[in-house]
Amino acid sequence: MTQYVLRRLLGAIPLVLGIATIIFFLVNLAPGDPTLLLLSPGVTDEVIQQMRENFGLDQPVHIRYVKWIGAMLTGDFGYSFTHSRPVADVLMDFLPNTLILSASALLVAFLFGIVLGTIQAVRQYSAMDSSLSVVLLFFYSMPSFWLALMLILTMSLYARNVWGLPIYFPASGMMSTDYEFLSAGGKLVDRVKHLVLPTLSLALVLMAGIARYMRGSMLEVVRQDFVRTAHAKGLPERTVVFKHALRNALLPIITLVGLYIPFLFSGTVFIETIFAWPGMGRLIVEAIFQRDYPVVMAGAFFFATMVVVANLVADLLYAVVDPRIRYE
Amino acid sequence: MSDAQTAGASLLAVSDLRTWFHTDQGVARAVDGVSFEVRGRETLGIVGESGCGKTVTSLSVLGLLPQPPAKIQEGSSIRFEGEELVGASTKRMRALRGNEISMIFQEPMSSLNPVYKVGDQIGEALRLHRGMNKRASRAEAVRLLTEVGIPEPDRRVDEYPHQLSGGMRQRVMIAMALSCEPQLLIADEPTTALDVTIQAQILELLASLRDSHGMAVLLITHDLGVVAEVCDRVVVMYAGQVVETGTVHEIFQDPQHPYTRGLLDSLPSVDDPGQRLRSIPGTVPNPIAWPHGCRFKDRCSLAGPGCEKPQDLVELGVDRAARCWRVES
Amino acid sequence: MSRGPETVVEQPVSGYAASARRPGGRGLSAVLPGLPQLLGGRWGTGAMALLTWLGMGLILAARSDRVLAATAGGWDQRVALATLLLALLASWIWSWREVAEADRLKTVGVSQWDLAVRAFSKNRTAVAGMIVIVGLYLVALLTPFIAPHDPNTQYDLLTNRLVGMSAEHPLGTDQFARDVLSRLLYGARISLSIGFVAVGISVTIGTLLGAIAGFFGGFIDGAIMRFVDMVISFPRLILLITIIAIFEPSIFLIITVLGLTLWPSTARIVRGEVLSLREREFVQAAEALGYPKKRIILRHLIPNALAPVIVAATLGIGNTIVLEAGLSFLGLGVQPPTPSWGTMVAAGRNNLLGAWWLSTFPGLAIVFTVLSFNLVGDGLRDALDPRLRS
Amino acid sequence: MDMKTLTEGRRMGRQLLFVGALTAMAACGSEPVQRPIPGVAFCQEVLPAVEAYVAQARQANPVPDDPRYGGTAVLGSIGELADGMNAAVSSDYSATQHQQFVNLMTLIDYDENLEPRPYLAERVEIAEDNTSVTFHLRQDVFWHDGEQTTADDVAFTYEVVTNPLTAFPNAAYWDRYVQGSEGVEIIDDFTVRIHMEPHAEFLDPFRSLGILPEHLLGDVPPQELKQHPFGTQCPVGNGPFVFYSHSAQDRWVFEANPAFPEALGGRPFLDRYIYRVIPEQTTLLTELLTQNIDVYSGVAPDQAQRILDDANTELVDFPSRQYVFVGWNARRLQLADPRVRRAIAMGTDRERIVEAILQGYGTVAHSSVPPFHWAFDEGRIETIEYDPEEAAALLEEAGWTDRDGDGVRENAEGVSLSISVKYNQGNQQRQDVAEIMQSQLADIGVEVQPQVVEWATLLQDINTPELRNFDGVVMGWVVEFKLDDMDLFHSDRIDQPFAWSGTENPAIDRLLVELGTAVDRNMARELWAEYQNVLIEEQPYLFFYFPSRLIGVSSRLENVTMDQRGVWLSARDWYIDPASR
Repeated sequence: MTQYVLRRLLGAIPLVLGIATIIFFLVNLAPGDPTLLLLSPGVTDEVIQQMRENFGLDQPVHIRYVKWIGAMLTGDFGYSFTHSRPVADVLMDFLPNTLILSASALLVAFLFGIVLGTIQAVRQYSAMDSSLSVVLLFFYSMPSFWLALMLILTMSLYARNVWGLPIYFPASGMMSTDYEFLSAGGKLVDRVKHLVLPTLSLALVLMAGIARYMRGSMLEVVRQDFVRTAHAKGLPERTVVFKHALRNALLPIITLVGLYIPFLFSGTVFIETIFAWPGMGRLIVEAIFQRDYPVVMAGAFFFATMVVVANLVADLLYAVVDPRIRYE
Repeated sequence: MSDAQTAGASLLAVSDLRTWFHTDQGVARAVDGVSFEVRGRETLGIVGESGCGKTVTSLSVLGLLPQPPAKIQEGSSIRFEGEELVGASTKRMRALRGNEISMIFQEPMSSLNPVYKVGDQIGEALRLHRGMNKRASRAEAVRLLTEVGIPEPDRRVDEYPHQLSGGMRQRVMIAMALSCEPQLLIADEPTTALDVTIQAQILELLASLRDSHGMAVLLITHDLGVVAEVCDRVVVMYAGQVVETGTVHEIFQDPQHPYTRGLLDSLPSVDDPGQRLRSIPGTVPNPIAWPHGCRFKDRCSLAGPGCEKPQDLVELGVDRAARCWRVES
Repeated sequence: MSRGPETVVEQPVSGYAASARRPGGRGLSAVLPGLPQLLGGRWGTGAMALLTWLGMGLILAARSDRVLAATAGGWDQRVALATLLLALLASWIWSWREVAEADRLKTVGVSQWDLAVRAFSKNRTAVAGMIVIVGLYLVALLTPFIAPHDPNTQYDLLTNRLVGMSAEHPLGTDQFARDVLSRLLYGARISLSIGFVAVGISVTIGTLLGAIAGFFGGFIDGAIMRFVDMVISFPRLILLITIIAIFEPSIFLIITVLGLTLWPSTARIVRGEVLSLREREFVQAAEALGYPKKRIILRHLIPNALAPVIVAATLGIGNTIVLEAGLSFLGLGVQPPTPSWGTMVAAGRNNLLGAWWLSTFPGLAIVFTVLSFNLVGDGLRDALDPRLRS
Repeated sequence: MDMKTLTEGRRMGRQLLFVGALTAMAACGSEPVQRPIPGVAFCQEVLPAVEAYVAQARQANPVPDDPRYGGTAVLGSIGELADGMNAAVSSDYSATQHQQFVNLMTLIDYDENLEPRPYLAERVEIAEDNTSVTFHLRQDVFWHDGEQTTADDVAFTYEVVTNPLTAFPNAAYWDRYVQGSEGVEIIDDFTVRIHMEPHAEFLDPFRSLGILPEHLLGDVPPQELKQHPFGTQCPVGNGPFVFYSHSAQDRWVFEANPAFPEALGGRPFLDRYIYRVIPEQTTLLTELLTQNIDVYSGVAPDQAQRILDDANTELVDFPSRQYVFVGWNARRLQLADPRVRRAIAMGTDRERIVEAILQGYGTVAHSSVPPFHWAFDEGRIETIEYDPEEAAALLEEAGWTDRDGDGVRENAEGVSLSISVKYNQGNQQRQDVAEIMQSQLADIGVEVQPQVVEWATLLQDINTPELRNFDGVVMGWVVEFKLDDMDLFHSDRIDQPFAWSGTENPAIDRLLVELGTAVDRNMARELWAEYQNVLIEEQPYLFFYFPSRLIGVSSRLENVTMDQRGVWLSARDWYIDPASR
């Protein structure tokens, strides 16, 4: 098994390097230059030149590329122009926030997606099946940033000011301003309260996709002979569906994890902007706009690795769940 | 071959069973008025070409057909030990399945859940019907695996279905079916998917287990060779109806219905190897629109004016009948 | 041994044909095409024909001046005129022919597509989605007649800015005092075309590469699949933003970039299908008959692999529209003043608390369009995939 | 501290925020919570000293029992404080204000009528011949790590800011001063003299420059100042608020400086002040209306009404020091003739635009001199008013008539008067300006094509002397109180990055030089009036408007005074109404 994992990782290195290289030249070719953004009237050429030197922008592109790849292999992603900090530190600040948000979104999406998909499959062509699929597709068809804004209006602003509901959710940020003074329990509740709206904005969109895959997969499994054997054994419908059929139907769903990581990444950019969530999505998009090359490169590199790792994890999970698959 | 007479009261009595399928092309009357009995310790064979409704009959007994398309019509009756099963509560049916009546299927390759260990799947019925705990059901599973002739049962019990051969998987199915000592075992083409050598072993195993457990067997097959070897009595089905019943001896020696004769003629016989096999011309008609009168008339070499009107099942003796006007009672 | 009653019931041909044969059927169809089908229970196609007929009639009546002027107008008006006439003709002829030949339930030579169509029409929500889509494209094409105002004219800034719904402006006005309804109609053209063309590009590339990879296998398959992995794990947003930053954000740029980054998923689907199809006997038979490889791929493999591709395409159109809206959120959408739903939603988002209609109506337009595409895609998936048909 | 040790610092153990945040079983509430210390070596040394100083200062200066003390105020805005408190490299508007009024101190600041008044420097002496300024510092001001603020700090800050190696973006403010160490002379521990050539408003730069601690940054090579952790990770100031913590793109937390000099008002009322980065304006408004934040800085005009309607919020509006304009590239044929530029000005109804786009929260601009500025005198300038007929006549006179009847004027050679107006994507107001101009100027036969361009690309198009790839560009300048258009309009600097308009007007050149040296404000007012009239005549820019700065303030926050001097002007005096704490 470990031999297989090594082979996959080695195989992925050229892929990730390839992506990083493309992005490096793409971003560097983009017009505009970080120093330009910081200038104001009366600046002399000498000052501009000095600033470019400070950023190491005075060398030609290919030299900077070789230096960058060299440094990267030793884990040093260089310095961020806009954050004036080593990029590695910047990533360490932002990465956990995106992981928390993505993990909770994936969890909620997969949980509800699987349950709803199963219900739809078990009750195929019933009123429940079609109404559920319309509601799910309704959210699936919604731009995530619009859904986020609607959620803020309803579950944060109107809930408190207009409808006076007892529970309403903060519209932004990861924690309240008095977070440090809360008890341990209080801290957890506060974090979860801040997670609700952003997670919903991401999960509602993902859920429909997962539910649809699950429904299709369940429909296939429910028709197979061993399900009939389970019925012949006199097992109640609940056990047949949730024990025998569900586990088989879950197999293709797991590979979805690999598919959804890229979606999650682009989806979070909007959610992180609207909910003021200091995550990777926002970091990298702003870095592009400010031509903060080291951060863009590190972000792209991180993203590509994350996709490769997610796909690998999905395949390994497949082996864990399906005994028929063995990786030598 | 156990003697039919000492079998005692009828274990399973199916009378006038009609199971129809409501599809958007129309109503398919797959099983159209089938009646037969299975007595204790007896092996009844239902034989017929595929599409004659024999599998639907067996699934109707256990109520395993999905209700929206399939529907058991009013007036059908399936009595098990005198208790009417048509319309019985799902709870009652569940208590019967795998416990009093269990079933094995044709495709061993796909009849076992690929993601669970063999031992778990066997033990499941025991845990459900006998309330055994995990450890006890596992021990019983190992015993059952030995009884069905699987080598190294202690290792095999923890293996997954894909690690066993087709024959062994059928043995596991049998072990699973017998786990709760059922009174009736329904075997739907148990050997069709296996190659010949394994087929013989499985049939021999079925016969020995039937005698040692004293259970009745309802064997569904299209292979007359299997019927001859294992069954006491035979019911021949064609186009959703019973066309002939009788003991194995009567059917093989003195077939009354032209369709039964046709089936027997297409069997290669040992003592006349060179003879060309005669096959029955034509194909089974579409169940949505059964032909009028005798449903075999278009393929019957003795077809005549009498075949135009619907044929009744003519009594020829005790448990002996045929659905053809040419037959004299 | 009881004898089953041998009543043989005369099998009725499907109920529909009987009613259409009633004497008035033809006449009814001439006046109101689609009504006979509607009454006969085939409400899906019937409703579509009837709605088209009535819709076109309404336009002719209400906007006859513009219709007459269209002959002289720009290509925009001429396309609208052509659509109008075509729609009228199509619905009338279809209904007339359909009623006349009393379509008998085909039991002979039922092709896969007939089965699929029949299964699809059973799925109510999918048919509703189809009707909405056909309606949308008709509206998009007929916008020059329908739109109450010119999308870009800025009325008096002082009095008309951010005015709520009124008779004059049914959906209110935006921050430049332009009519939101007209911009929504003209915006439909942009959003729908972006979705359509981008998916067109990506599906074509995806199908071709997928089929080639699946069919030839070996080195070619390896190379293509590695390239697919590369493009899929490429942070698409970074690529989009950077490219759009290099060249100004125009519709064509967005369409090409979307098209060039969405094809890998289709390629993977097609490759999977082709791999399984290749093992099937009929492909080996074709090879045995000495067919050239190109012919096998185009004539045999791709048509059979089309089912999942169509499903992916319909879902793809929906996703592309949503993605375009996302780009506009970042300011990279279609260039103003041309209206697209995405830019309208993004532009209106700061006024959500005040002028809520600026974002809400285009947002709803996106949701219902994408929802219809997804419903149709879902319906197609169930209809085309034999295993899912119960 | 050279670059190598900095990278060493990075490898030391680092708190994993992720693990910490979610599962931290923090010390129970009672014990004072320790401030988080970033893993960088510099911060590891500095912050414990600050922690100790603050604790000791708390002991020494118990909180006066006045109900106004205590509580936390939260301010939300869309942008991060770029470069944080590092006054030597930062040019971000909000960051500079935090340096001036929150964490650091400036030598002087302005009173309501923009007259300099003492702050860190208690007395300012100006040499008769205006060739030097001497600052006498207060002796009761301490850095938050206990060190006393002395003349060395002022000298160090001045040298760093005027040293080209630092590449200080606003270096231009100091170009009339003697650069580097020669320009500064330490008289004694609390007196420092700066040498300069006589020029206008020479005190203004000292109003905006936060003084940096020499004992912490003294030996950092100037070119590494920008990357130094001091700015964003562990700033040590001497102002009313002590830096507590900062998580990038999220929030800055400051706590009251207990030892802030009594004479300057003493310890701030607030225990804590938090600056939160919230990029989306709808979210900002929601957070204000649901009282999760107390101040929403940078309200969009369309949102103003909501704040006025809400019972718990008030709207503060004051003219900002920013003006929005359309810069014309006179190098283009269509825009070379000033008459065309004046005609365009007449064809644009700026009053209506201010009324429609800014809901009236703004004043029409006629030149680069803000209306609140002492140099502005309404009566003395002939402004251009909206007059489409006159504009059309002027265009005819300049030779542009609509020859082919397509609604767009052409000149004799048939070149059509069609100009592109570029603006940066993501800025809603600048898009509004471009789109409205397109519609309004079409009426007088001038075709305007708005063109959205990504920010960095736009800067390259307009700043690169060889490129100048634009006709018109919608831009905005934030001006200090010392106005200096030298780099924008003076013809000798026509090839410098910011000479977008390519103006070559001898009158403007002469006036710019004179204005630069006019020390006395009364004499300067005359020159400014003449300059503004020439500017209006030349129209290098179509000056559009000075937008008002709109701030939403929760009614529970008291003592909030804001004006063109700044949003955080009275941060030291803000207090939370005790009833609603």
